Amino acid sequence: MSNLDKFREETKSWLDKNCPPSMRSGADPTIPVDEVWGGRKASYKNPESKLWLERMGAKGWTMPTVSKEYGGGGLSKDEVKILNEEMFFIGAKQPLLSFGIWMLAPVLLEYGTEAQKKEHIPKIIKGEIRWCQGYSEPGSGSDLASLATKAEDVGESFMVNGQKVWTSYADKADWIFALVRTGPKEPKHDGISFLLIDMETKGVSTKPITLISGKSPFCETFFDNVEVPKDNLIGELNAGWTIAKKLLQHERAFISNFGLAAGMGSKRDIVSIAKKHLGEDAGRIGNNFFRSEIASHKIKEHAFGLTLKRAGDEGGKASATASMFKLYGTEHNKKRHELMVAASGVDGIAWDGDEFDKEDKNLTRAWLRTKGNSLEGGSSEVQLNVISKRVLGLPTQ
Amino acid sequence: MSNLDKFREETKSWLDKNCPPSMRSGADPTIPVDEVWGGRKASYKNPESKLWLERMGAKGWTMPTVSKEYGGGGLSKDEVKILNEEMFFIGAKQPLLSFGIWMLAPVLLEYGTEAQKKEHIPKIIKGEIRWCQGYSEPGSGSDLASLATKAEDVGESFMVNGQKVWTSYADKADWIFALVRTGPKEPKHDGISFLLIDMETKGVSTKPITLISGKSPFCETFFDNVEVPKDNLIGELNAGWTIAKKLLQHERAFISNFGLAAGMGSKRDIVSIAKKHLGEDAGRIGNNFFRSEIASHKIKEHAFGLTLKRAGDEGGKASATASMFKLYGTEHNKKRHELMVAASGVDGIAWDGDEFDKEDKNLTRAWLRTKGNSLEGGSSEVQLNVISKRVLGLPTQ
Amino acid sequence: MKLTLNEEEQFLKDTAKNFAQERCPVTHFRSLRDSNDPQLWDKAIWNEMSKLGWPGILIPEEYGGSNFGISGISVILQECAKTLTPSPLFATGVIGAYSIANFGNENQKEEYLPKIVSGEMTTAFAIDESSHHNPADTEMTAEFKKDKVILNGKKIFVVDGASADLLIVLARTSGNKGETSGLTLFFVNSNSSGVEKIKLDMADSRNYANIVFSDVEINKEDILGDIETGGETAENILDIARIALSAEMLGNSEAAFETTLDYLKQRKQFGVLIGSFQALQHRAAQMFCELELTKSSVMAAMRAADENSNELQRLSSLAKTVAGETLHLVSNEAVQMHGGIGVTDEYDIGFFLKRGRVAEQIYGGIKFHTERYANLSGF
Amino acid sequence: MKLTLNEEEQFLKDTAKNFAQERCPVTHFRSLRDSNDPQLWDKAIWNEMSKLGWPGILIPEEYGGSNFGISGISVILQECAKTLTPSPLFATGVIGAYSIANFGNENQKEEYLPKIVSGEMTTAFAIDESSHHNPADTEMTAEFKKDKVILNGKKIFVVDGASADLLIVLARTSGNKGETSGLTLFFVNSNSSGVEKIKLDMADSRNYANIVFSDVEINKEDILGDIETGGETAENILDIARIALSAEMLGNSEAAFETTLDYLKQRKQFGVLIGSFQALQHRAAQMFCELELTKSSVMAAMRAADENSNELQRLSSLAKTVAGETLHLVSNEAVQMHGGIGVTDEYDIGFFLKRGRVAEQIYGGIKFHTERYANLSGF
Repeated sequence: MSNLDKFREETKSWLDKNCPPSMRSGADPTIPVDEVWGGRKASYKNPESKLWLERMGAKGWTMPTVSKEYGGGGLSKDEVKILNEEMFFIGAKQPLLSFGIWMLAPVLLEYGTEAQKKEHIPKIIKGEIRWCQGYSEPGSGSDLASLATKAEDVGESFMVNGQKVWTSYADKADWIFALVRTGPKEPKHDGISFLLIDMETKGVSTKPITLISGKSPFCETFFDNVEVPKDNLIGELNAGWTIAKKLLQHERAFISNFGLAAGMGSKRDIVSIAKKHLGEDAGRIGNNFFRSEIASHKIKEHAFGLTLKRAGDEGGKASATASMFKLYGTEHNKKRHELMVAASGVDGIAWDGDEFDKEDKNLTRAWLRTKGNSLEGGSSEVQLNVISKRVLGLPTQ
Repeated sequence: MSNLDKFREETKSWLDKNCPPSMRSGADPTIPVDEVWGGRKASYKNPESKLWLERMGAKGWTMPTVSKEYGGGGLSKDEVKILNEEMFFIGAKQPLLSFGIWMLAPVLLEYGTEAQKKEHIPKIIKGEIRWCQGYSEPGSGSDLASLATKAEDVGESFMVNGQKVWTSYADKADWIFALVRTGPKEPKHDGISFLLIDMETKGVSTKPITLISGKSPFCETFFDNVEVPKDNLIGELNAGWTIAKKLLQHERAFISNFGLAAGMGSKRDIVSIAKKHLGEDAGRIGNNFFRSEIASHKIKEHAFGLTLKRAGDEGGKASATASMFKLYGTEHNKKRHELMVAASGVDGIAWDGDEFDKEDKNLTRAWLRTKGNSLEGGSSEVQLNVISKRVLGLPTQ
Repeated sequence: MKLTLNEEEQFLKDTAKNFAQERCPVTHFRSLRDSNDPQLWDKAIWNEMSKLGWPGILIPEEYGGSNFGISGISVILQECAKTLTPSPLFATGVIGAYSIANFGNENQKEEYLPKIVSGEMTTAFAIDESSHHNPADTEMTAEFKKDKVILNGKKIFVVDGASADLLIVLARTSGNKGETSGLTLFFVNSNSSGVEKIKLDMADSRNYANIVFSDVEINKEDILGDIETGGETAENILDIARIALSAEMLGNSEAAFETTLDYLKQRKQFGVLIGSFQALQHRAAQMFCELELTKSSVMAAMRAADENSNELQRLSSLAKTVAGETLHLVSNEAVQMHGGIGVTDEYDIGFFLKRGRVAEQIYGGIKFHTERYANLSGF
Repeated sequence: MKLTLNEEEQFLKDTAKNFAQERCPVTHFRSLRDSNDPQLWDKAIWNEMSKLGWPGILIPEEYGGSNFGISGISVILQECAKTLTPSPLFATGVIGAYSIANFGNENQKEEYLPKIVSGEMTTAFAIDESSHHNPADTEMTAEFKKDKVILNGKKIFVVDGASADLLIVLARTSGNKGETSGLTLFFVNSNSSGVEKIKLDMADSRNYANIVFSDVEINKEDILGDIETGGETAENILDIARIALSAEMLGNSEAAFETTLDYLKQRKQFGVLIGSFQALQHRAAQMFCELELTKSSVMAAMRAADENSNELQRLSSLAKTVAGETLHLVSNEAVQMHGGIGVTDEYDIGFFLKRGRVAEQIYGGIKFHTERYANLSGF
């Protein structure tokens, strides 16, 4: 038996023993489902969620490729493939959602000191510490590099003052990884550093942001004379922009996928919504003016879906393609929601109360939420700039 | 009887005697109709066209408000109103189409010397000299002030070298009024002069421009060491840009009206074209996908028409409004023609030959001709710039 | 038909502008929304409006009104819409006043009009029964029994229905769903036994209700207009309402656009004002043009209403379509151009997005009116 | 279904690109147009294409072809379209070759296919009878008389019909106009007595004809495919043709876009390159995205054709719609961004505008295919 066959057998048997029944597909639907983000403040409706995280965390299988010295699984690529397959076969849930895993750990592995890796990565893998990200500021949206949150050198530590916005789940996170200004404002990209801050430090506070669609995971995070040990600086002083760019690419791809998932894979189908609210005529949408517009839109979305497939078949190209997908994924999503709302008539603009179906009310919120798609993770205008400059090579003035 | 009543009676009786039958509405349709532009090269299919021009020219009524010393009618505003009314009542044709009347004469009246006025205006009024305009050049489209046609001071005269484009009817005109560079290139607006040039001067030549829609009145006009007397300079040397701006406003309004006339008042009605080619279903356009798009377009055009009416009722506003009308008039016209072509199917893209109706073939040409609407007289982009800067007060970078 | 405001109308507009900006800035709407006020409008503000004579604009002088016409009330609503001023003026001062003044009999006029003028009575128009506007689809029944009429059915999405005192209700006196004939309009006191008002919570936080009628008994005299031809009467009232609503939507668009223009002139990115980016400039210029078209469409429709033009129906559908499309464009662009803060509840700009889509649904959306325009135009 | 070109297809594409750019730049098309050539394509060029094996791409090896599939011929047409290369390849190498190879009987294959491969015979597909594509509207009749078939009727807008040797004609053998059944396909020699070809002069200067059939007598054996179900056969042939045509239209769009991009990078106004204006940049970026969507749509449709997917019909309509809309957008923007010279006949860019709108009409326009897509998708 080859090593891989052996690994598969061991993995299968370990999962069989250790993956709790409610963490598999086909679980009893009355058992509550947790969205597991870990951290000090975590609470669980289903104790098996916690158990599953602990077991997977102990094996390092939440980040299976990371080496064992940092608490990872230490698996080879082939082994990871097998692990994923075996988890897929029993319908095992992902044990942990985490910005630490998606964003911070890769940065630490590339730019962190040995001490920093040993300190933070194991806790990320075990889900003991929940991280959030601090980039955007009230004055710096698309122009992220103009950020103003200041970290002053006060001897042993940095003194941080300023404000971050759009920090998702900051109110539930234990630590934040943030971009701060440690150097001069001009040239502005050169004075930025990447800093880790414990949210329990004195002077850190958060406030949730309500969106036009209602509650959101976003927060404002305030730093008022927050003392941060110098050991928490990642990479060189004033060289944080390099890290930031990597992270932004990551984030853009992430939001783009998210937007697409929200759209393409959504259970909300414009055709069935139109048929429900406008009636049917021999199997066709019962209003020709809507039908005509919906048909045009469906064709665009189909073409877009084929373009995603083509990009996959081509093996994934440069960030240029990412810009196009971000742009069209979010703009199509907005357009589709406008059409669904209009086709739903009065039901499409319902907000609350018993007079409306839950799905109709959800549609209203979803429609409003889509308006943020073309702003977060690089606005549509930024994507158009990227395409025209980097892909088409059009000149700057 | 008041003076005005008397004037009306005299005018009525003069018209009665002097306006030839074929120059009135209800004329015998077998008599050929001339488009009368006058000039040395004019020829007439109908001798009454010539007669009518001569009679009206002799009275100065082709420019009735201009004073008699320059060959005009010397009429008051109230008298002109009466003249127009009486002409309207008998359906009298305009005796003369003329860039001289529309553009040059007003400039001469404002900027010309007494000698220049006496020399040129009477001939314009009588239709003896046909004028064309020379502004654009191959290298200077939207950026007119970058023009390069040079007029060098060679003592008694200017020596003109260069090329003009889009000179309408230059091949039929006797004289051209042109913008030429007499001063330095920078600051470029300061070195431009306004010059009158006899087309029969040695070194002047013209070449008609064929458009994508086929033949056109546009020409290229070439100047090869053309000697122009200094007396032909209008206004101050190097101060031609002021005149140019006035003329451009004039031209913009003119083309805008022209575009509108071509569109709004056109006999080509999208609804009847759609019904002809797509059939009818209970009085409705027989294809719902076309019907839906045509309805949206008709609504936009209706709203635009009401906006024209409102601007009229408001007494006509600044050039800002002119920019909007130019922009929408031409863009709507383009859109309408695209719709008409698509609704006509194969017939909408016919070029020539007996297999197609004349009106279908004309539509194809008209559709292609509309593509120039959003370029000539200030492109759509220029109009958008004007609106955003001058109307909305948005900042420049 | 002259497409400019006359002096009186300009005066009304200026007055309304001052009133809205000073007494009811958007903060007023926001605080009502946040307070969970069941009525979602403020009695004191309504009293002030009444003192200004606004509910009586469409009412003849003999009943205490000023008879300034649809144009008069429309410019007021347009200005109030710029700050999202909440009030029952639309349902009462437009629909109630117009319906009764034009179709009521002498008794009804004497009973109701003075109360509308004084502001002591508000009204609402109960028309729709399903999620897409279509009066012909009325199924609610009105059965004549001796001197009484018995109403049964459910009306939905009644504007200002949660607070109205007097309801004007379209019910079927004969025929079947889908037929425009066989309909009649009735007055129903909203406190009548058998009337259940269910306040709706819509995206734009305006006063709406679903209203259930269970064996509601009214008098035979409570018919508005003629029996059996209430469908036509309703259509005329609806056209007036649509025009006034288009004026409101125009006001919404104007305010969203102005706010956005201001933002473009203040906000810096990459060291320069974002209003200096040509791509945004061209989009702003396009919005300006669409707004100009909307102004003309609304103006023409107002004038057609006041002059009782035979173009009324077509111009009403034109105005509602153009106003709806412009508000779509402007509200979306406004949020996008504001960037991230545009989608936060803390900023006002999102209100215009919500109000826009809800207003679009009232008395027929863009597609409904586009098709109606085509039908009326003979193609 | 993999949406990338394989090695063979990439090779065909590269070959075609070189051939088109070097042998047939747009000047070649222009000179044919200006010479009033009745055929509008050049025999020598067609011979070279034949030597390259292009007419035989869809023909099995046993008849001398290479059997490289729809994808193979489509990428060739796409590249040729970039320079508007005139040739009978579309009507012969796509429609003729596919029809006969797939629906012909053994005799027909042996008779016709080698002649197509060698380039000595060209074909054309005579389908439409009115200005909007709709095969069911066929009125042309085919009457059986003893061993003969008598054809009467008029076909219009036959692509390459002015020069084709062999016509494939859809005629009604039973039923009435509007019915998809009762139709049969026939071979007709274009020199037969009673066949009158009227060359058409369309905006894009390509080879088209109206063809009148007056008591044209053919043999019973000249049926292509099955009798009475020729409507279905034609629909399948049409889908293949639409896909190849979409590839052509994609090539047209790509060329117009590239030419425009070059212009934006060279042309100065107000002292700067016009490609530096952000408003134009954003519009160019949008065109880029639409082109990407078109590439994917055409690619998917090609693949569906080669894999005989049950998505063929839907993807054919998708490709034709998307390619049509993109060509609309790109050709209009190209002319506008070129400024005044864009509307002169002297510049090539206007050719793409003309070709675009004519291609759009062939075998169904945007609205036709949008509706067909909806019908096929069940809504």
